[in-house]
Amino acid sequence: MGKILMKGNEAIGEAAVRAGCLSYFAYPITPQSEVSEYLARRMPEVGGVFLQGESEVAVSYMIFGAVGCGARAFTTSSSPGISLMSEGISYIAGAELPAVFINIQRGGPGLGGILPSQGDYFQSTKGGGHGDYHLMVMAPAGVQEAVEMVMMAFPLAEKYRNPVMILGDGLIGQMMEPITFPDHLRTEPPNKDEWASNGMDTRKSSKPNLVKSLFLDPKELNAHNLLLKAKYERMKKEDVRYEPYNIDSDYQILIVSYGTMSRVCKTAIDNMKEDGMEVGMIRPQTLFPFPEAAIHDAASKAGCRVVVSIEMSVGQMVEDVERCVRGKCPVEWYGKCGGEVPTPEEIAGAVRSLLEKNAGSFGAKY
Amino acid sequence: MGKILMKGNEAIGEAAVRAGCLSYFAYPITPQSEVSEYLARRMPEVGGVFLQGESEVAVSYMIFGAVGCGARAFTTSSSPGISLMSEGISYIAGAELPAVFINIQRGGPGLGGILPSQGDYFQSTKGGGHGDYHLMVMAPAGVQEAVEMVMMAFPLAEKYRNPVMILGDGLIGQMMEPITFPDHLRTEPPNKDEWASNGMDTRKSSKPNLVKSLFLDPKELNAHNLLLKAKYERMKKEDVRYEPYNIDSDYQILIVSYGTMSRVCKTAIDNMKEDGMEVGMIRPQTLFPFPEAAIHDAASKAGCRVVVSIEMSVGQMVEDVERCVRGKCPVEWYGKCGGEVPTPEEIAGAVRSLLEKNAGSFGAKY
Amino acid sequence: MQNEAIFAGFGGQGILLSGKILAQAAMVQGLEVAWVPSYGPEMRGGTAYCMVVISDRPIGSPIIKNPRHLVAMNLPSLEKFAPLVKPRGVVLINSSLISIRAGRNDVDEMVIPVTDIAKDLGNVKVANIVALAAFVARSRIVDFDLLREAVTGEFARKGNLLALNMEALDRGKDAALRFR
Amino acid sequence: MQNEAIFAGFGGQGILLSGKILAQAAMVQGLEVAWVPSYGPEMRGGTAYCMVVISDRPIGSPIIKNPRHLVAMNLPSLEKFAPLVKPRGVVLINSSLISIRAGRNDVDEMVIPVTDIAKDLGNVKVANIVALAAFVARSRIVDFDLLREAVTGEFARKGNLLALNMEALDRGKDAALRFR
Amino acid sequence: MDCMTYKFSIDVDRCKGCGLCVSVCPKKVLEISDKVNKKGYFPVRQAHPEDCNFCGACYLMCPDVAISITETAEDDREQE
Amino acid sequence: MDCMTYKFSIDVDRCKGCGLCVSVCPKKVLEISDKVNKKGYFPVRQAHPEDCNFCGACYLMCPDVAISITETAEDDREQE
Amino acid sequence: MGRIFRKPEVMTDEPTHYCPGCTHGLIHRLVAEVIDELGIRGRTVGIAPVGCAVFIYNYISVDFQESAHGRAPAMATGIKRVRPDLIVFTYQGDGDLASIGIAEIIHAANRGEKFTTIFVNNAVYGMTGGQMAPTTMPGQRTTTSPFGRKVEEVGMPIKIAELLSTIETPGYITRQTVIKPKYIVQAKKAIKKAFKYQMEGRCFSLVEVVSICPTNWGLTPVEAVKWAEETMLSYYKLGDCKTPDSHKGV
Amino acid sequence: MGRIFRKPEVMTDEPTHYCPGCTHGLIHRLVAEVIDELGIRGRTVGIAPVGCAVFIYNYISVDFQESAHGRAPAMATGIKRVRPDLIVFTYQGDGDLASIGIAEIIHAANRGEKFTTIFVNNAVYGMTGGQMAPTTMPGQRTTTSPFGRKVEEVGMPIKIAELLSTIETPGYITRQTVIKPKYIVQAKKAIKKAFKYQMEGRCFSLVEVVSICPTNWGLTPVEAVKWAEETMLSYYKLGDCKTPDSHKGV
Ligand SMILES: Cc1ncc(C[n+]2csc(CCOP(=O)(O)OP(=O)(O)O)c2C)c(N)n1
Ligand SMILES: Cc1ncc(C[n+]2csc(CCOP(=O)(O)OP(=O)(O)O)c2C)c(N)n1
Ligand code: SF4
Ligand code: SF4
Ligand code: SF4
Ligand code: SF4
Ligand code: SF4
Ligand code: SF4
Ligand SMILES: [Mg+2]
Ligand SMILES: [Mg+2]
Repeated sequence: MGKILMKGNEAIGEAAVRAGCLSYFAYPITPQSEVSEYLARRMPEVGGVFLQGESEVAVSYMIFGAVGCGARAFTTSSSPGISLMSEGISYIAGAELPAVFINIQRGGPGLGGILPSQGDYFQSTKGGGHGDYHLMVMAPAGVQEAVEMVMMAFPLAEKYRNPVMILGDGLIGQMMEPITFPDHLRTEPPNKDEWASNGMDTRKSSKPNLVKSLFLDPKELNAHNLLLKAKYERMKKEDVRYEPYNIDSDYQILIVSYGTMSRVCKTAIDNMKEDGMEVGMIRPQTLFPFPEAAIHDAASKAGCRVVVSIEMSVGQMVEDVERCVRGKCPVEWYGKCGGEVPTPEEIAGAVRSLLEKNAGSFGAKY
Repeated sequence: MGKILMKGNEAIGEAAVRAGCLSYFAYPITPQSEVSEYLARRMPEVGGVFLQGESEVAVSYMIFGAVGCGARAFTTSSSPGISLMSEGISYIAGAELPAVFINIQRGGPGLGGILPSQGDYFQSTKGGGHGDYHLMVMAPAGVQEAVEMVMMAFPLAEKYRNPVMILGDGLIGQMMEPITFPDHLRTEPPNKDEWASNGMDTRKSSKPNLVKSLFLDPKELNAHNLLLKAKYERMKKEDVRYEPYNIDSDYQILIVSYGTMSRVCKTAIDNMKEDGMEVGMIRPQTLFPFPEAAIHDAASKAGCRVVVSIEMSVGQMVEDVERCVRGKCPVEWYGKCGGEVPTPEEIAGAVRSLLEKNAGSFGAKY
Repeated sequence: MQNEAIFAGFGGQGILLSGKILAQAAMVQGLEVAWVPSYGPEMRGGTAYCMVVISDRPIGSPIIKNPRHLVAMNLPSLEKFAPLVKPRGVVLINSSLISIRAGRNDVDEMVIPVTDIAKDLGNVKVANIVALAAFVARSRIVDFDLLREAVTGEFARKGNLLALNMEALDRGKDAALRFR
Repeated sequence: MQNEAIFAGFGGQGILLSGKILAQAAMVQGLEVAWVPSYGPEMRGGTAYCMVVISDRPIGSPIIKNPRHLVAMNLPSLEKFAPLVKPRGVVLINSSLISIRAGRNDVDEMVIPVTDIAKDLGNVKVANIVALAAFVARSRIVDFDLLREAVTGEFARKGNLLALNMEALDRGKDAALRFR
Repeated sequence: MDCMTYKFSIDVDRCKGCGLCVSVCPKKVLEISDKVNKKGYFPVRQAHPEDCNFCGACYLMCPDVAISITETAEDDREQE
Repeated sequence: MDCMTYKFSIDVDRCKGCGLCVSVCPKKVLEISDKVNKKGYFPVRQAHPEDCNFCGACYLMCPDVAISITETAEDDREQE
Repeated sequence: MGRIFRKPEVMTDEPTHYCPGCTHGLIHRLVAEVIDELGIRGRTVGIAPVGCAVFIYNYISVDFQESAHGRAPAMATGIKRVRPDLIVFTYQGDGDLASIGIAEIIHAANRGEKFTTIFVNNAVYGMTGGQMAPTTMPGQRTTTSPFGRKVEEVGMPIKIAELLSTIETPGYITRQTVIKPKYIVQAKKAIKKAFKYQMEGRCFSLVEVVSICPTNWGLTPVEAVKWAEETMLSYYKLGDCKTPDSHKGV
Repeated sequence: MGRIFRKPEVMTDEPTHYCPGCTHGLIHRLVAEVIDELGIRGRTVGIAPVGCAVFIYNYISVDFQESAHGRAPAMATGIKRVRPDLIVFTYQGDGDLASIGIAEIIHAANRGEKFTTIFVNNAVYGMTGGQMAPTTMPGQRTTTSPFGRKVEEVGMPIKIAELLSTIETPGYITRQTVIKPKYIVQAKKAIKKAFKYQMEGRCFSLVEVVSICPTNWGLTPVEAVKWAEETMLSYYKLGDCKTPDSHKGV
């Protein structure tokens, strides 16, 4: 199949359909409304469901209901809309439902702006909602990767019976790039008859299925939380994804960056290389589970004097980077936000001045 | 003034009134509904406002409106209710409004349970809502401290024009303890006429006041975010609060614990001391700003072999602890959640086995 | 020295109030105190209980697995909590509603027909005060005069209830003194 | 080698489509490509623009401060973007609606009455294709035949519009070849 | 099965003694007993079973499905 | 001030040429001009000012407050 | 005279956690009877509310999803859209449906979602300890209206059935009660009708059931019935407000 | 014949960002005229919506708060409860008020909050690019109903004025339009009346204004006016639905 030029938001919609997800509920919000507009035409073609909900709050529970009865379902929104889904996401995680959420981030906080941003890192990786849960969070750096991640998201969500969040931004949603769709992966949620409330007729046993997150007995709730924790530990073992970039070089500085921001970093790294300066990068593709070991190892490499987390936010992922580096090097943040995107030149400048600032540092390699 | 015996939830209500906060909006939810029930009687006595909103979403914006026109206002809720306020909290932070939120946490995720828990650490410290913002988060360990923190919360919120969250739990809310109220601190939000939308008649200038979080121009939004960041940096300098416990002893293990959990830890530490075993503790009173330096220093102390974050959650604060310790010692988590609270004996057991496990460790003191 | 007491019974038996009055007395005596209720839906028609912790030092954990004393106002409460009481603790059994015993020989079991005494006084609702008085008289967990003061304080503004409760207090104390 | 072009003008001038067709042609030519629109409320009645990035290597940042080329369909666009264009880039000025010039002597300024040509063809809406053709003819950013193919592809299913747009393509190319 | 009649029964441990059945019985058959059940409630009992016409009002009104009225052959009756 | 009359004016750069005023003018006074304004719109103009009865329908209908009708003394008129 | 009355098959043996006299159990039984009679147990999915009836799934043995507070109609929408063949009902209290969840029920009704809602109006927040609900009666004391609901401050009680009946999309909206046997018979008929409309794929259906909460009203069950009859029934009029055949309400 | 017509004082000189012919600007002017005429500029607080009118504070020079999408009534409630002396109005679109924010407006109306809502019904989500709104007409094409609004799938358009008029709490609820001068005169009167009811502390007031969105309807402004008149006005009937004196709607 040849490449086609497609807008990120539309490619995301198409990817979901090709992943066998035929139910989509959403509420309009810039910069992701084109997903709805695309699927409003596309879903009827494939016998699927598109419904515009009355609010993001409602949408999160429409997803709950649909996934809870065994369907694949997903939604897309942007930052404020995701905040309104916080309660629903916590419920869905608590009830162990394999729903897929896509956040095409815009500038915040509050109404903020509508341009690309990475201000929702904390919200998506640390649980915007209440209680001990995590989403699996994937961050594409382009339209092709967005397509692939959407198509992976459903089976991954089902593998863990845990919601998956794809954290894009306005650029990923609005940009057109040439893409190819991976082979169709249509399957149904495995074993759904064991847990989904899809009617007792579906199964032999006369035991009703109950989809819930309530455990009034503290022992049970503690046990439930430990079960969830075990899933997250398993994710950390089996499904960490990241891309190393120029990591075999003799870098003195290591960049950690993801999504749109990491593309700009690549250009900056390439440019600096031409100028004779080596900079390594780890690009997390999963933000949860976070590539802890990879970053720790890359920071521990001899010669590395400083690690910088470059973000389209005033510094969120940097905390995870700091945590993983465990004192091996100083950890710094650089970035801009609210729709401002640092240019390759600015990044190069920041890298240079960080190296100067940390000239004395030699890391704490042991 | 003598001590009075008061239930946490009621004491919280009374403390707010005494702090000069005469507007309260809330929606019922266990285990904090007594705040409303108390203030439903108390507010009329002092000419204040109590209104039960139709939902937590609405309540967060009632608070927005009230604080936005220059009044002191606060709300209380519990975990799922706070999730529903995520969008509103992000807006309030974005619009720089000094609102006060109180979360009497219960077990999660989802509907979870109603017993005390600390599962909302991430949500409150990392921003449950979207965008780059932080709440100042204070965590009382008892009713008296809850009273004091409530009374500090209003001036602190106004100092920074930033929302403050008090993170309690069901035990703090439901327990009675003897309390004394600090002297009345009634003041009004300072300089509110400069920013509040309280009618142009209030001021000389003919410039209307506009309370908003929208900055469509990315340069402006970036600048706005840097301004917020500067406030958070200032909080880190000026308003970190923590209590060291048994920190002058020769401890081999350092506990970091807050709120209700830290009280149990104190008992455990006292018991272990009687058994001849020294354990140090840092109890963060502000979770944001986090006592980063204090923990780092305490972990760096000669002899300290391991740091353990003890939480009524499956491990959230432990990430901040890990970050601050910066590799000085191994960092571990211990805890229970969902209404289960580790006993002093269990803590002692955990401490012993962690020491054994990390017998070889000698930290990376440099 | 730290002491704890659990008060347990049906919702409506005034369990939470007994605990509160004890806590009040202890506070006035200059002790540290914490009162922790059971709360939430399980209260609905089921058993209610509260725990009072009294100490001469600041109280660490107010959540106690093994309390020193128990005041059991109904059968399920005795069954649930009796096994948890520390040795030598007082276990008050409301024999009006409980026909069995704690089944332990390392505790100070005190069997009193609390509800009947209250009925005798003309109001079954004061059973909680009868029990409280008996318990304090036996355990001496607080000074009895301060308990009296606390009961007075609680009912002072409730007019006619005061006298009745003071009578309940005396009858409870008597019963304790006369027990065994 | 990486090249970028900004297409800018009023909303409704078909700016986004010109960019998309160029991107399509470049993709078919085997190049890497990214098309980035302006979006959001500022589009409402104001100026719209899109950026097309074409490269023989994977494209890093698709957000470019200084693009190589500019196609300016109205005055505000020229004023906004002309100063950003890299030296030696093509700057197409739609002289039907713009009476000034870029004010730079280090760029390849091409002044064409694009809108008038379109009117001439009977439909002001094809001005975007006229401009696109002129721009590609001048800059050679993609193979002109592939551009033709892309235009064909875009309008193939839109019946009568196809012929008109093919004509616009030729007229644009002609205008570019005849310029200066 | 020739000779059908009805059997009235109360599940004493399901009954919460709310008294609603008592209040709706047209025949004043029911009353609250003074013996506590397992859950600590004083359940209802048929004080005048002979007056019962098996109208089912009590069943209808009972929030706890503690009452049932079933058909039974005469001879089954003894087995209960 | 003795001799009052009305002054009709159009703020050309506020006008977006929507044509709503044209459609409601009872006297067909207005038309869209063919000169672009600063914002790129073709603003409205009074093609037949002499027919205008200052009824204000155009003002009422204008979404952009581009039209105003003010009182003016005869002699003020020339100053415009 | 004389019929067979016994626990419906789809009801479990588990005793309910409700207070003595609470009509939730009674309404559960009616729903269960209807499920039995329509023979739809195997393809029914219930949505439990957040409210005293949160454990309804322990008593009615069909597949269930447990909702968040107020969001049951959105969940039911999600299910019915992807599985129109399932029979879906929500069971919601007045805090749940009329306060926090009013947007969801209005929009579900307006879209004509083909599920059935059992709406239990007991004029109070039962589960959380008797706070004021939008349906609380004027002057009624609750823990958050300790001096009685003041109409000047918080307005009049919301009449959900009437409100929903103004919606143009066809639907079946009715108000019933279960405080007396004669009403119970009617209520059951209405519930059955509501399920049937769903089974026929015709429309959204909602049965408001005026109920009692003796515990939070501070009354005995028998007193509570009396209060409901005297106070609530004169405000909350019984009967069908809207049927899919009549365009507008009665 | 002949009167003075000029930009109200409280309006700024800033040209609006609205599309040509968009009636938002016109409605702003009416509100501004009313503020001028009532002399309440110094104690008025507006609440801006999230919708095309998000920048209303650039055009009407009074204190403003900018709301989140749909939550203006909650914010207005917060203000009026703590500062009953301020005159508060919200300005909301149909996506904002009738979809995401329907709970907030219903409850504000039901509590009888003493503020004024200007509700601009243009049958579409303007700002986000023309998606379907709850008020979109049957068969109307929008970006999310590309084949026209299908009533069988998503129900009929919501009539907000009628819906709110069923509420028992007194209020002033009216529907107006601004698509012709004669209607504009009426609309302004209604807006003034709404503010006056607030100033007298009498009741909640809401003016629904049937409006046009030429851009997203894909029509010229003049065509849009025609479409609105023919299609919308026959469904959305003009006039007062409820006044605080009449208990129930007209
Ligand atoms: C988001 C959220 N807010 C509040 C609550 C607390 N809560 C649980 S049940 C309930 C009200 C129940 O009242 P109602 O719906 O009338 O049901 P009832 O108990 O009276 O049957 C509330 C407010 C919650 N669980 N979640
Ligand atoms: C929580 C949230 N959801 C969605 C949006 C995106 N959004 C902005 S305006 C709007 C709709 C505006 O439509 P309407 O209220 O009808 O106003 P109009 O633009 O038509 O005047 C939407 C959905 C948002 N800003 N916030
Ligand atoms: S069946 Fe009828 S007559 Fe018999 S006890 Fe019940 S209500 Fe009374
Ligand atoms: S109605 Fe039912 S629960 Fe109540 S007393 Fe009668 S049998 Fe018992
Ligand atoms: S004032 Fe009246 S007559 Fe004059 S241009 Fe305007 S609408 Fe026409
Ligand atoms: S109505 Fe106003 S904006 Fe429209 S054409 Fe007339 S003057 Fe211009
Ligand atoms: S609190 Fe009220 S609604 Fe809840 S179970 Fe008890 S009586 Fe029923
Ligand atoms: S999109 Fe519609 S509502 Fe928005 S400004 Fe344009 S015409 Fe007005
Ligand atoms: Mg209720
Ligand atoms: Mg609209």
